[in-house]
Amino acid sequence: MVTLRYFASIREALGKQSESADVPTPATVAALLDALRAKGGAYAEALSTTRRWRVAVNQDMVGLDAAIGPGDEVAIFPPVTGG
Amino acid sequence: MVTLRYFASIREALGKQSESADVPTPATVAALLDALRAKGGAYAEALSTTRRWRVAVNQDMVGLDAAIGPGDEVAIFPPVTGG
Amino acid sequence: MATIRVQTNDFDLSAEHTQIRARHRDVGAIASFVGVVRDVNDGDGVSSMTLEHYPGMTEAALQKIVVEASSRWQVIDATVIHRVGTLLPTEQIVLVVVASRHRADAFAACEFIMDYLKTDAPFWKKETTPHGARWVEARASDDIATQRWENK
Amino acid sequence: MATIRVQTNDFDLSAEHTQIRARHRDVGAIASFVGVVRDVNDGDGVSSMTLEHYPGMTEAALQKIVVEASSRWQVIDATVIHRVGTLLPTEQIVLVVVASRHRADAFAACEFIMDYLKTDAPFWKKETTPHGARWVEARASDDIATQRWENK
Repeated sequence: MVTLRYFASIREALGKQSESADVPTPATVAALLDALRAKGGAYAEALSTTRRWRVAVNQDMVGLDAAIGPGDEVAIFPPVTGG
Repeated sequence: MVTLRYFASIREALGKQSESADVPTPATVAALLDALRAKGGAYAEALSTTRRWRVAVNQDMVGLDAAIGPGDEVAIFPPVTGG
Repeated sequence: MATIRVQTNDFDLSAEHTQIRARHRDVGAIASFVGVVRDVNDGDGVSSMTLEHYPGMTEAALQKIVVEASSRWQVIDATVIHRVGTLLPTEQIVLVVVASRHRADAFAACEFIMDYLKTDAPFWKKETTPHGARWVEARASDDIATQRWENK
Repeated sequence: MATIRVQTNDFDLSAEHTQIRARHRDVGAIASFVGVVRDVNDGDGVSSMTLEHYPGMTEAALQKIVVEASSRWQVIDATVIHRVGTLLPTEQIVLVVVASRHRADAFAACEFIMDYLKTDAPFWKKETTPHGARWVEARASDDIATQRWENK
């Protein structure tokens, strides 16, 4: 089980700010995203590879090949626009 | 006649902040400085060519070859140290 | 030494300066940056802006940027404050203050922190325009601003 | 648009910012610099500092520097305040505020104004140390800071 958190336009598109997901761990960020896209609908659309998004594992920005372990907090969000 | 103004360490060395000088004009800054140095004493010392000073004519920083006309305000001071 | 705050309240630049000056007698230079809500963006009028962040990660990301700046330049103290929630044009969004012995270090570290805040700190802006609300798109110019520090 | 003041009184950075933000709705970035009296200089303790200027020429020189900065970068508003008289360690000496649409212009113009203020504006500092009072010597590093803008 991992905790998924969504922010900004991705939170709005999915209609939720967090959820638990039963991903077989250890896995990679890429595998997790594939599993989410496979749910179709808003997931397939919001996480499409043609869009720009970022992933953080346990609040550290990571790449697609980063590992995910049990209990991890995985956040998915668009490129940041603060300041 | 020109008005001479002195600032900072040069004002202190000469013991005055301004004076009138009867310089034959038109002249150059270099000629004025030579005339002042010729007075000897504190003038020769404070305006020595081995020291660093700056000259402004009518409140504009100028070089040694700048012209001086009747009624001009000529200021002599050390390199600035504000900020 | 650094102060990092994410808050809905406004901030007072002079108060932050005064605290820094009271804490150190060797500070000679304080460079600051304040980001302000503009009434226009990408050609459309903006009537308000709402900022969202990722509590915990945002503060950690800002701290990391300040630590990196402090390793590159002489930094005596630094303060970063970023507001969240809804803001109106002319309101203050973000504050970065860097105190150093000399001005070149203060300026460079302050600009470095702002540049990385723009690309690395999880904040997102949604603005309200006459066409409705829209999420602000990340700018390529911000990535370029960050990249120039990589080559130094 | 620019505000130039030479004064003995202290200044309030927030008040200057607030005035600039109230005057313009297109300002997105405000970069500021505050110079502060340090309690040490060239290895000696400094108990106070006295600043002298050339009334008239000083204000004109500052104005000229701001005009030059405004011709190089997008500047919406700028404020330069320099104090004269006797100041103690941790007191504010000088303030430069530059407001622009975007941050790169605000930072560059603010640093440019400070660099030229150091070499072109007629102010002189005398500091009191345990060895007595002494006039501060101009620094070669300040001339170098100015010269780097000549090549841009």
